[in-house]
Order: sequence, then structure tokens, then C-alpha cells
Amino acid sequence: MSYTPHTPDEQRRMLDAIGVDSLEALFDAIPGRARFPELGLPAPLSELELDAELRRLASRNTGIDAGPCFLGAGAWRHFVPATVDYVLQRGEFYTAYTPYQPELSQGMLQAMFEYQTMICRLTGMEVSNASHYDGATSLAEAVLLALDATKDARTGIVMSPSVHLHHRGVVETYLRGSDAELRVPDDPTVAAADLADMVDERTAALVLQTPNVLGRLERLDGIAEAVHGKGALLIVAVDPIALGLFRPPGEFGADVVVADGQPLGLAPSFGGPSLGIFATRRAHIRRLAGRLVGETADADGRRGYVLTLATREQHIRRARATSNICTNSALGALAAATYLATVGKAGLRRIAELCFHKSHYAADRIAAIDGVAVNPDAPQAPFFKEFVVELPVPAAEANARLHDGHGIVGGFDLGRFFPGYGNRMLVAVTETNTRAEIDRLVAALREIVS
Amino acid sequence: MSYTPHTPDEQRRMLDAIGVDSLEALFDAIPGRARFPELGLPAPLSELELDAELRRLASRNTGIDAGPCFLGAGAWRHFVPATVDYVLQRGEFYTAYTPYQPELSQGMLQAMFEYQTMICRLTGMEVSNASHYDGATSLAEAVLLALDATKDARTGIVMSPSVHLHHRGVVETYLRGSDAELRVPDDPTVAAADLADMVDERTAALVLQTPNVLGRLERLDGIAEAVHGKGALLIVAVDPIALGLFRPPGEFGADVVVADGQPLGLAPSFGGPSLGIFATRRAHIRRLAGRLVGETADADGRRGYVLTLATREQHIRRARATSNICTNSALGALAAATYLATVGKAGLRRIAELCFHKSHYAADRIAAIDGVAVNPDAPQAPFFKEFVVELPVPAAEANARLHDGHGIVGGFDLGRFFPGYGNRMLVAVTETNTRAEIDRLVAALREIVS
Amino acid sequence: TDIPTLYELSVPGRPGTSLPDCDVPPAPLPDDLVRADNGLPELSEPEVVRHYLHLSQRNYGVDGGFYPLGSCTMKYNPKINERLARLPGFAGLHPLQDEASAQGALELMHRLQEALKRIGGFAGMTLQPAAGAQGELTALLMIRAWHANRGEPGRDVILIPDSAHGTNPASATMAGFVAVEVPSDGRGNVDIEAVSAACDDRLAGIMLTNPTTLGLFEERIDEVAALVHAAGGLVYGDGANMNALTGIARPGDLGVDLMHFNLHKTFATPHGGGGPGSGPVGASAALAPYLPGPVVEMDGDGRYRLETPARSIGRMCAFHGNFGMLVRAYASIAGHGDSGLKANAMAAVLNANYLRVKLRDRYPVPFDRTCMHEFVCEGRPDGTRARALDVSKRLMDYGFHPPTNYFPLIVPEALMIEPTETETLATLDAFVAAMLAIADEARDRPDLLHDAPHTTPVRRLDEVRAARELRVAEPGDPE
Amino acid sequence: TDIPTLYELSVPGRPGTSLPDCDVPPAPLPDDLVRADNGLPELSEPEVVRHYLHLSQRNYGVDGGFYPLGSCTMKYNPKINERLARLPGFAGLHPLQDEASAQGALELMHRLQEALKRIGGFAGMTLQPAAGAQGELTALLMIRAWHANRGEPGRDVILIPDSAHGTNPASATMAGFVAVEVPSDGRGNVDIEAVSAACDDRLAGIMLTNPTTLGLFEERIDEVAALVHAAGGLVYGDGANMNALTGIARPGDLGVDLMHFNLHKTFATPHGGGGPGSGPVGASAALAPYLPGPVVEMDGDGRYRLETPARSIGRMCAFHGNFGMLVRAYASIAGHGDSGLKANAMAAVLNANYLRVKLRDRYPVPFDRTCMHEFVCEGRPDGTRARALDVSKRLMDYGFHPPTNYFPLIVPEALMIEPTETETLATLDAFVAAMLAIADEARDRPDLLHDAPHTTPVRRLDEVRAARELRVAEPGDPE
Repeated sequence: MSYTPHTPDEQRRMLDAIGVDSLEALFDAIPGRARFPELGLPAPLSELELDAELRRLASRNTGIDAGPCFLGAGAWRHFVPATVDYVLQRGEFYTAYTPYQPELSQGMLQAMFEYQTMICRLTGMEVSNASHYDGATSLAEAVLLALDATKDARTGIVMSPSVHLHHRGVVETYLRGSDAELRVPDDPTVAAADLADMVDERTAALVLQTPNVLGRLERLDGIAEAVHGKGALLIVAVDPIALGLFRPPGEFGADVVVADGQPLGLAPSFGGPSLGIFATRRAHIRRLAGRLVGETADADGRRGYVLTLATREQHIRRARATSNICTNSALGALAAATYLATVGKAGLRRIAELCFHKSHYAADRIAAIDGVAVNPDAPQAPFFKEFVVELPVPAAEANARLHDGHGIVGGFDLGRFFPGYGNRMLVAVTETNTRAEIDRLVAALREIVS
Repeated sequence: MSYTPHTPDEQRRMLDAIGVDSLEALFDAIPGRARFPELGLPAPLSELELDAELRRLASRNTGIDAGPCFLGAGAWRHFVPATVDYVLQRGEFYTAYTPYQPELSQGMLQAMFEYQTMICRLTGMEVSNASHYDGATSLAEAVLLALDATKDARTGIVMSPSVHLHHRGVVETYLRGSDAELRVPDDPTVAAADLADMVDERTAALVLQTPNVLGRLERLDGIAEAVHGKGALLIVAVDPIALGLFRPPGEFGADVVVADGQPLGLAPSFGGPSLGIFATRRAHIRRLAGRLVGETADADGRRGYVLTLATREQHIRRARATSNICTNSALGALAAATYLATVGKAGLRRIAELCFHKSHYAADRIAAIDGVAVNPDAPQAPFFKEFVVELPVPAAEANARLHDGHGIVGGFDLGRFFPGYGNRMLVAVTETNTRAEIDRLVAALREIVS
Repeated sequence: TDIPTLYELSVPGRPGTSLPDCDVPPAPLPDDLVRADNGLPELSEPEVVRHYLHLSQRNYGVDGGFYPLGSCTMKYNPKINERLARLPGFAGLHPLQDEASAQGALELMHRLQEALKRIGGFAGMTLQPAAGAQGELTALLMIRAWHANRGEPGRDVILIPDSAHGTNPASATMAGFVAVEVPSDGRGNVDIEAVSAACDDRLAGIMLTNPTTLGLFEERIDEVAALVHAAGGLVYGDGANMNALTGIARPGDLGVDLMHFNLHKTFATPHGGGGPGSGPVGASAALAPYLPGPVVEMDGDGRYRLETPARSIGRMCAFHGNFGMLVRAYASIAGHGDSGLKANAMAAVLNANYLRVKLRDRYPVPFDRTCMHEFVCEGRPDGTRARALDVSKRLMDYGFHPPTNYFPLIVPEALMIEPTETETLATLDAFVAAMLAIADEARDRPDLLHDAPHTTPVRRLDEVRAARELRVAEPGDPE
Repeated sequence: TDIPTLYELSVPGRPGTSLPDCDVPPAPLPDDLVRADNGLPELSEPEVVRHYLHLSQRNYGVDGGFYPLGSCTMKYNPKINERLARLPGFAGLHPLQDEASAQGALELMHRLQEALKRIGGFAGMTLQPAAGAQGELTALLMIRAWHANRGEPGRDVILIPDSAHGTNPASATMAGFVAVEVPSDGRGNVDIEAVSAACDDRLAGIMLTNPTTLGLFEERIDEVAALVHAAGGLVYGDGANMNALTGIARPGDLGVDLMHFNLHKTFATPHGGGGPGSGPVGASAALAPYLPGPVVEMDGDGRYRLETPARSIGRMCAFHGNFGMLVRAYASIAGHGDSGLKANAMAAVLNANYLRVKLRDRYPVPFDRTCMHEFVCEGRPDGTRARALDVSKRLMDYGFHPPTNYFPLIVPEALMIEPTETETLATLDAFVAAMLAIADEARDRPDLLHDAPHTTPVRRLDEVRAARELRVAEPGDPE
């Protein structure tokens, strides 16, 4: 498979114009000992062979469309309107670079401007950037923003233990270059208000997630006031689907709202590429990491869009940039924008309602199984889309039996995240799960625990 | 699922502008007894449900990509470059109508002009239309053209018995409206020269197919001269892949060349939509059925393309049109054009060579099985891509065992076409079949007949 | 600027697609049959992609804007349908596979047959015709066979209203009939006296488009059907305009014996720049045995099989019809159901009437009554000398595709306008504004119309020159 | 004319996507948490499709034309790769599934790891970084951890040439280092004296882009690596320009300890209008234990599993990296093999040198020696007062995307031109002709440049106003 177009004759004419004898001569500057190595890669495949080979590899994976699936924990099966991929496959979009030349990039720039607007409305915030890599890196950048915004020697970050563990891990990695200190209590059921009490005058930010990694909706009333009272910021990670129905963190005074955008029209794709959503207050706009699109006018006064506040960014400010981010997830943001525009106001609300009702139906039915408990630590707390099931057997064993005996992909084994949670699984139910699928799961669990 | 956009308020404003009270009132002209029937269709599905339902139906079909496949007989598994579907999915192409307004349709018109050019070069002819429905209807229109071109009371059509039986069937149907008479000898192995001898002064055309329905390449030398000597036309149906490597009917004096274009980048899709290729001599251009694109210039002298010779067509000439065809297979022609442009001169030749060599390898190996004969009626005749395998058991039985025991889709049961051929199958081998697949087939056949 | 053709871009020896090495020993080629040059161009894949992207940028589809091309029903083509038709279990299915390995496809076809029967009010249905015109031919050959079977092979006259599509008379000729034109009356209906006069023992049938190509419901349908049936003829319905009637009225209930559907009009399968379409034909119980084969039947045990009807006229295309289009149409119907199909027809009729009343003061509407899904006005605003073609070309400068021009033939300077149900009020209002602005221009600056379009990649093209020079392929001899 | 925004198109109450009925009994909602309005727009699906089609028509991608944006490597994105990445077995895979049900994906990742190791000359590889800049940060955190683990946490200086991408110093800062700039010498290499002077016990390492952003092979790579290593530092390679070196030289053989690849540059995964990319990092045997986790390991029995390296710096993103991009990059590498990758690099370098010699008489090339895959010239032809920005904007009128402007910073009025290997000679010649025509215009009609572009949907945009007004969302309060 090759896409280089030159004929031998053309190659000769070009070498003559350059004034060298051979292609090899173009590389004389390279130390001879290292020049033209054997790489030892497998023989090249034609398109026909490549197609067959990758189909073979793909067929060895069981995708989430293969049967009932109740696995979530940071990536979910959601409805993706066909419009999304139609837009993504437009070559004008996906084969373009970052819109440095706005006159040739108005399409992507306007799409990003509209994305920013929709994210602002959805989160209740004032400014959205044009994307981060994923929810975890959005969160890490939010923490760095908070450290920057509260420079008066604040180095503490208080984080809820029910923030997604992988997202916490990325924050930890990103903080390796600083002297900041991450404080996370052990008990994943700790209340938000108790976390707010941990905020002190050395704390730069409190980080919460709602719905949290156990599916629980946190109540945010009064939290921002308490955190702000200590001079710190409130960072809230959310599930963007929940924002179709539930009050956004912006209403509760959050300073930064982050999310993983995968539920908004992106395939799970073994975890990536995803989309990092990042929204904040206007006060922090010059601390924002990543691209930002602004509206302006052209020489004739016509409306147009450009990348703006580039002075924050690495290609201008270099070592003093707000972040090193360059390539982000523009196409993921385009997917999310197309998704949000397609499902619209009523659609996202409806999808959130379906997730809510179906997950509650599933929780109720599972709770009725003898020996099984649902949300054992907080049976009355509101939850969304995901809930904890405590079994009399290890979750890993239950999952294996669900898969092998019933063709069901079970919930996430919480023992992978929390010590002592080996008998607990996080069950995710979305608008894509039918009642019949849920009933199959319930019947299978009943059989497994009996 | 609904794509109507009106809000109740908009609907009201529109009704007011029209001056009626209700939507129902717009239909007062319809006899009351028949107005607003209950159709009794199933309840409507949302996109999410529709997707699940059609995936379920699709999963009950075993496609040709599911395993080794040696089924052809008029539709084949061939390599389709990914460029083809990329072009087909451009909304500017597939959501357009027939290019009646050329200023807004230059893209499709130029693509069709280029298609016509490539078909002319490939077939060795002078004029190609912009498509028919499929190979069978192309052939039927070719026969009608011949009847029209030889009006001096000629009503006879001599057709080779080794023309695809379904294509012959469509010709028979199309001739139901005329007094033409189709003469087809019984023996599918009859030589082309003997068929030419059947042409007399009442004959409008001789119809041959090469490679024929048994895979054999017909030798066309001298045929056109003999047919023309009797005042009739020579119509030749071809496999367009074969034209990548073999001399085209145009070189042998054919008057019309037709083909089914499915091998040129179209999915088999359970038989349709396909593409009817139709090329002829300039002398017959005013008898041509279907759309024809011509080059011209605009008011400023710039090159452009239009539909031309519309005076042949039904929307102008009505009852005296050359055909009733209107909608044809423009998108299929676009697929074929993209395919031909992508594989190009060397590529189509290479694909044809691979089909040739692999089918001969398969034939040789199968012929070496005890009790099995390959091309029993003409073991020395040249063939392309397909060949006849005579088994000691019924082909249907062998196919069932190939499928159930070996996961192989076997060849076409020729007993469905020819009486007495129940033990014969037509095996198709294309560039998509690997040697390993062929060897699997050979081993399986050996087991079945032993 | 010009887009170079594939052959102008071609460079001898340009490496193109990579293909697999030959993994078997080569067989000797029959040298006398091998050609030296197959005549195809030589381009790299990136050049091919750019070429077609550039061409697409010079093409206007309904995804790009309003396309009120009357009688063509340019409604939105749902993106989900494209995805469904490409599922490997559909697109990868071979037409000659064992029925056992294609039960899902056969079930889909069976469901579509049943749905179309219910929508049209018919007893039998074939999905085989590849387009509307082929559906017409199918039905006419069935009419022919029916009369022949009843011992009346001499019935050779088909009545066709003067407002009919050209395919109607062309199909009648292909089916061996004599097409006899019937005038329209002052309300745009078929002239009942003329029909009556033609009702003799040569009458084979009548082809009725309802709604007519004027966009009007044929008000005398009951009388016409009664006359024709009484005379021993059959009533054929041209279903091109069924988008106005889905869930509103069933042609089978109105005396229609046979009718084709255009799936690419009524059920939103894409037009593809000129096809592929699909033209299923429905038939009354009496005519059903004549349908082309195969059709899909369901056995008692729920298994589906292909079967040819008892008195079938034969086969209309190589396999089972344009299955890919059947998938899309089935998806549309399954997504809409009774209520959705009815709502579609109502919204289409609402949109058309809205445009009619907004435009009729400047663009005269000759048969001005409540229209169905489309209407025909005269494209010479306010009695100016502007022509329908000028108005159409000028519309392009406003970003709209023109309506159908000069059809039906019975309206001078006809503009046939069909907005379809998927267009918004905002789009309709923008179109009205453009049409009214053009009417002003026709009065004040007629040159603007005459020289239009001004903003398209090419200006008005010389069709006479094209027909005279007949450059229908690039120069360069065939091998 | 303006394209209305989604909110301008939105109509209250417009029906949008249909969704399933709720098939379970509804649960009581926590009313105090429910919002009244989620603030999204209301459009019909056809409106959405048209909107994005219209927007796409205002966007220039490499599928639409030549895009010589230096350092960004805008080569052809193979269409087959898009299809492969969308296979249900890849796109539909959940990142937390049992490894047993994802063996094909893990095998693909393992093969890609191995291939990248061979291409770069490294002992270890992580596929996790989501982009090149994240790859830089990854490597710098590894350097930090390595020094700390060796008991030298005080090494806090990273040397960075003045020609480097801005991501280099920004990443250094994020990783907690002090970025110290090193000048370039008269041949465009790093100034060896300056490096030598900085080699002290605060030295953590150097970040080298090779070929440099001048498109030149760093001729003193061996000396630099020797100096840095002798001083206890590490050599980090910025792989942004690896498209010149695949199959030509392995950075690991040239003393590079760590390097990121840009799969979206070197291995033809699409840029997506600004991402997603993918920035795998290769490491020498000494550094490999510090790679972020998880990486894919193969067990003795041929099964693949995810594992975190012993001294891993931790996790760089939520799951296993941008898997969809890994599929595409793997497909590119598998399709090319040794010979193809080498041929790519050679053709890319051939194309760049061809443009260099064709343009240098009018556009001065400051470090004029044989370049690699790109070169930098001054965008002020013949010493006119034209600016690089003017030349760039004027190029748009000729149908070309401009080169990179004003980078690297060490060349005045820099135009950084990278043609890539997939462009034809005909395209290069057309680009040269445009550049030479613009040079003439700069002399004869400077206003043409200054007012350019003239043919784009918008003219030159006011970036100062954008930064002053900061309209970064449509007006309308958040709920």
C-alpha cells in the first residue's frame, strides 16, 4: 500500500532540478553508521489484505453491541444518531489541521464556537474551551488552573474519593511536576459537605464528581460558598448526559466544570479517542488551557470566527504558557456538537430521563433478589444511570457467569477500584438497554446468587 | 422517527395563511369513503430501535465476507477500494436528482462524462450511456435497439444459451410487448460460430456472452463479419473485470457491448442495486436508451457538461422515445467510475490476472480429485474467473456439505439453470480468494466425493 | 476554473492501488485474447479522492439546500438508512445464496411487501422493478397478459392524460400498446367525456397519476374508474405522487387495479443523482398472479422463500430488485408507522399550499384550488416577458435549486413546485422572498434574469452545441 | 453570506430526534435537582445535516487540496483506515472489558508497540499519550523520575534549542523543569558551545527536534548526545518530524533516550481539524520501566494483557490511549512495511528539496542546504515589503492552503513549507507557479497581497477585535 505518486521519470526530473544523483544522496547528512537501517517489519499488505487482516483482529473482540451490556464506569453505550458519523466523515473536516488560517477554516471555527456555546449552556458556565483530550486530562488541567488561580502559596487539592479512579490517577501524574499535594479520604461514601470541611487556607481547590463513580448524585448546595469562603475553587466533574435533566454545577457556583464527552456521540473505541469538556468562569479565561474560538468580523464587517487569546498558548508564550496542549480533540468536539444539535433540548432531556428510569427499574428489581443489596451504603441517595450491587459472590465471578452462561456483559468490578469492594459491581443502565435486557440480567443474577 | 419540522404554532400560522381550519380540510377533495384509512402498520420505531431491529434482521443473513466464498454466476465478491464508499457518501452526490439543471450539477455531469469515456475505452466502443439498471436490462435494451436499427421486418433474435439465464429471462419479458422472436439453442456448449450460422435475413441480432455463464471465453474472430453479412447486429455481454486483461468486443466489431457493473466497486447487496453498462457505435447514438452526457461550453466559453440528445427520451419524445427509462443507476455509475479511477490501468489488469491465475489454480487442483471433472465439455477452452466442476454427487448436496461441514459457500448449482446439470457447479474464484481458501475448498471437495 | 478530467490528470506509469502478490503459480494466458492497453487512466489514490471531492463541490443535493423539484419529491434522506443498508448482513449478501442463509433479508422484503400492500390497498406486490418507469412497464405487461389470458388480446389502447409524465406513453409503447392522449378539463381533472368516448373494445386501460402532475387530486377518479372498468379496461395508477396520499387514501380503495411506488420519492431513498431507484408494483387480487417473479412468500412455519407467481409475466431484472433501496424504504416505513406516514403527507400538502398562496399573486396558478404536495404556476411573473427558465436560473443565485421547468406541458411556462414535508417554514419563507425579489427583478432588471445564473461554477450552458457536436467521451481513440 | 448559528436556527418546540418510549415504570425524580431548561437548541435533523454540510463547505482539508503546512505533515489520510477504525470489533469495544474479550485489540496494540520500537530504535513503548505535547510531558516526567530515582532530584534544567516548537518549553514547565534556550549556529544546528556550557549538575536533559524545525538534519547530533550523556543528562527527541526519517535512521541509534511519535503526522492518522492525535513515547532500556501504564505485554502462551511498568510515572489519560488512532496508524505501518516507510521518507524529502530549489531565487532560504521533509524560506520575495502573512493570504486566492507562518522564530518572515510525500509533481509545479506569480504581484501590485484573500467566504479577520471583545459563546445567559 503506497500513496506516493512519482513515476521513475518524474523522480529523475526532480533529482536533476535539485542537482543530486540519487534519492539516497539527499540523506548524506545522516551519520553513516545509522543510515538506512533494516527495520524488520512484516512485509507490506495491500488494501485487500489489510482489510482482511484487521477484520480478523476485530473479530477477536466482543463489542458492546454484541449483546446486553451493563458496563460503564467512565465509558458507556449510548445512542449515537447517524448524523454524527455523517458529519465526521466529511473530508473537509477530518483532513484539516487546527484552524490557524481562519479564512479557510470558518466551518470548523463556527462549529467549535457553537460547541463552546452549547457546553456553556449545558454546564451553566460562561466559557468553554474547544476541547481537551478526555475527561481525565480536563480534570488535571482544571487542577492546574486552580493552582495557578490561587497562587498565594496554596498547594493543596482536596479530592473526593468517588472521583473516577483513573481520572484521579491522571491528576496525580500531572502533579508530579509541581509541589502540589493531593488529599483524598479513603471512604468513597464520604459526603460532599465533609469534603468541603477539609478545605483550608492552603487548599487551592475541592474536586467533586456528580454523578460520582458509584453513580450517586451529589448535592452541591452550599458547597461552593464554603469552598470560596476559604479562598479555594470548586471543580466539579459531571456526566454530560445527566446535564440534560439535572441542574448544572454552574448553578451551584462551581468555578470549573469538566466532563468526559464520550457519551455525547463518541464510540467507546476501547477508551479513546474521547473528548475532554472544560468550562469555567469568565474570570479565569486567561488561565484557560487549550484552544478558544472567538467571534469577530472580517475586513468587510462580516461575521467570522478565529482562534483567540493565543497569547495563553504554547506556540506564543512557550515556557510561560497556561498548558502545553496543542492538538486536542477537535473532531470529538465536532461529534459532540453534532450530537447535541441532533438530539437537542428535548432529546437530551429524554435520554437522561430514560437512563434515570431504566436504571431505577433495574435497581429495584435487583434489590428484590434475596441476598443482594443495591447501594448498600446509601440506599436512599439519588443516583443516575449507575448503581452499586452487592453480591454474596465476588463480582468477577458473577461477571464471568453472566458472560459465559447468559451472553451478558455485566457491571464493573468495583474491587478493581476500592479495597474491600470485591463483591460489588457497578451496574450501568442507559437508554440503549431495553426492559427485556434488564429482566434478563435480573434473572441471571438471581440464578447466580441462588 | 419523524423529520417533519413544524411546531404547532408554525402549523397554525401556515393554515391561517392558506385560509383553512385544519390539516384535514386540505384533503376535502378525496372521496370520504376512502379518506384517512387505518393502515395497520406496526407502531413506529425510533432511530435507536430501528437500528437494533435491522441489525437483528441483518444478523440472520450470512454475508459473503463471513468465510470463503466461491459463488458467482452474475454477482461476485471483488475488492472494493475504500475510496468508492467515501465518494458515494458525499451528500452532494447521493442526495441530488438527475442533473436537469446543469449549472448546479457539474460535478455529477463531469463524473458521468468521465464514466462514459472509461467505458468506451474499456469496451472498445464509441458511445456509452450514463447507465442502465443492471446487466440484464442493458441487454434487453440492446435487443430493442437492434430491433429498432434493423426495422426492415427483422424480428428474430438469436441468443447464445450460455447467456446468463436471468438476463435471458429479462429479455423475454421485455419482448412481450413486441412480435420479436427469441431463438436459443438448448446446448449451452454450442460454439459461437454455430450460433452465427443461425443468423438469417430475418434476424436483428446475435447475442453472445463472454466469459459466458459457464466461465468460458468465447472467441469472437469473424463473428461480427458473419453477422453483419446477414444485415444483423452483434451484441456482446461481458464481465467488465475481464476487460482489464482481454481484448474487448469493440475490437472484434461488436455493435453493442453490455455488462453488469457490479464487479466494479458495487456491493452484491442481495442482487441490487447494480449498474447496467451499455456501449455502442456512434451510428446508433440516436437510438440509445438512457441518459447521455455531452461536453459543451457556457456563456463565457468555459467547458461544461449537460445531458444531451434528450429528444430521444421519454420526457420529450413521450410515446416515440427510444425507451421509457428515466431514473437509472447514476450512483452505481459513480461507484464504477471511482473504482476504475482508483484501480486504474495497471490495477484492473492486475485484478483480472489474479482472477485468471487463481481460478486456473483452483481448476487444476479440483481436476486432480478422483471422480471430479473440470469443464467436462470443453476442457481445453480458455476460461476466466469461473469454471464448471462435475461431481459424482448433486451440486446441491455438495454445497450443503461445504457449508455445514467446512464453513465454505460453494459454487452455483448449475442444475438451477440447465436440465441434466444437477451434478455440476460453477465455481467462481476472484482476487479476494487466497490460496489457503482455495486449498480448503479442494480438501473439502476431496472429502465430500470420497 | 475548470476541473481537469481523470484523463487530463493521468500520468503514464503513475503507481495506483496496491494489490496482493499472486500466491498461486501463474497459468499461461491465451495470448491471442490479451489486450495491450485497457485504456484506463493512471492516478494515485489521493488524486482520485481530491478529484471527486472537487466534483462534489460542484453538485447541489438536498443535503445542501432547498430542492423544490416538482414531482421528484426531494425530501430529506435519513442518514440512519445509509448506515443500515451498508450492514454486512445486507450489503454483503449474494443474490444466489441459499434462502436459509438469507432469512433476514427475505423477512425484510416480506415485511416491505406487506407494508406497501397496506399503504396502497393492494392484494399483491412485487419489489422487483428497478425504477418507477420499470414499474410502469411491469404493470402494462401485466395488463397485456391479463387481457390475453381473458381472450381479449386485441385490447391495445392505453389512455393517458395530457398532463402525464413522459414515461407513461413511453412505457405503453414498450409494452406494445397504442398510447392515446386524453385532455384535461378546466379544473385540471381528466376530461370525463373524452374518457367515455374512448371506452370501446380496444381499451386496455388508463394510466392515471393521482394527484396529477398539476398537484391536484383527481376529483373524478370514481367516475373514471367506473367507466374504464365497465368498458373492460383496467386502471393503472402512477404512484409518483404518493407522497401526498400515504395514510390519507389508498389507491386500491379508489378503483386502481395496479400501481407502482417510487421508493426514491415516497419513502425517502436517495435519488443518487439519477438513480438507483426502486419501483415496486402493487396489484389487485385479480392481477396479482401476473406479477413478475420472484416474490417473497412466508411458509406456515415462519420461513421465507422466493416464489414466482402462477401467471407471472417473468423477470424484470437480474435478481430480486434493488434490495439496498428496499432496506432504506423499509426503514423509513418502520420508523414512521401509520401516524408518521399520514403526518408526512399532511405536512407536505401544508407546505405546498403555503407556497401556493404566497406566490400566486405574482406567479399565476392556472388551476387554483387546494393542491396536494405540489402545485404548478406560470414562471412569468406579473405578465412580464420573463421565462420560466430565466426565473429558474436566477433562483440559483439566491442559493436555491429551481423547480421543475416546462412540465406539465399543459401549463405555459410551467414551474412545478414541490417543497416536501421536511422543509421548515423559515426555508419556505426564504424561498418566497427570493421568488418575489425575482419577480421585481423581472420587471426592473430583466437582464439579471436573462443572464442568470451569475454565481454558479459555470454560467448558462449551450445545450444546442452539445447536441450538435456530441462530444460524449473524451477524445482519444478506443484501443 | 453568513451561516446562521445553531441557536439562530433554533425554534422553540421544534420536534427533533425521536427516542424510544419508556418501557419501564417511571421512577420519581429528585425534583430539587431537576433543571427547567438544559439550554440546548431545537432543530430538526435535516436542518442539522444541512448546517454541518454548509459549514464543511467553508473548511479546507487535505482532501480538498495542497496543504503545505510545515511541521504538521498534511499527507493523504487513507480512506481504508477510516473504515477499519469503525469496525464494530474496534469502535464498539469498552475499555474496561475483560482482556479475554479484547485480544484482537490488544494484539493490534502490541504489534504497533513493536513496530514503533523498530522504527524508532527503542526498547520500550507506550501508546497512551493522546497527542505529541502529551508525549513530551510523559517523557519529561519520566526524565524527572529517572533522575530522582538515581538520587539526583536537583537536576532541573532542560535545554531547548531556539528553533523548537513552543510545546517543548511549555511541557518542560509543566513537568517542573526550568527551560533554558540554546541558540542555533550558522548552519541551523544547535550551537554546540552553548550546549557544552550548560552541561552541569543541574542538567536534566535536552529536547532535540531532528530534523529541526528548519527542516534540517541536526548534523551535530552525535556530539550533542555525547556531551549531554557525559554530563549525566538525557536526550529527548521531539518526533514531530519523523516523517523524514522512517526507514532512514532510527533516533535510538543516534543517542536519543526518549522520543514521542506523532501518529497524526508520521503515520497518516487524520488531524481532525485539531485532533484527536496520538503521541506514543519510545524509551531506551534504562528508561522503559518509567513508562506510563498500562502497556500491552504478551504472555508465553500468546495471550495479551495490560500491565503497568515497574517504575511507571502513572497514567496519562483515562484508559489506553487514543485506540482509534492506533488502529489507523497500525494500518498505515502494516500497509507500508520497511520499504514503504523508507519510500515515504524519500519522497517527502524529494518533494521538499524540489520546492526549495524552485523557490529559493525569489524567497530567500536562510540555511540553504539539502533539507529533509520541509524547509523554511523568508516570505518577503525579492526584498519587497511584502510580509509572510500577505503571501500566505494571497496563496488562498490561488486555491492553496498557506505554509506555516512566522515559525520557527529565528527566521524573519518565516514560511515553513512541507509538501509531504503524497503530492504529485504537477501539484508542486502549480504551487511554484503561484508562489512566483505572487512574488511578481508583491513587486507590481502589493495591494493585491495586502488585501488578500479576495476569494474566501470571509476576508481577513480582525484577530485583535476577537481578543478584545472575547465573544467566546453566543449571547444568552446560561440558565
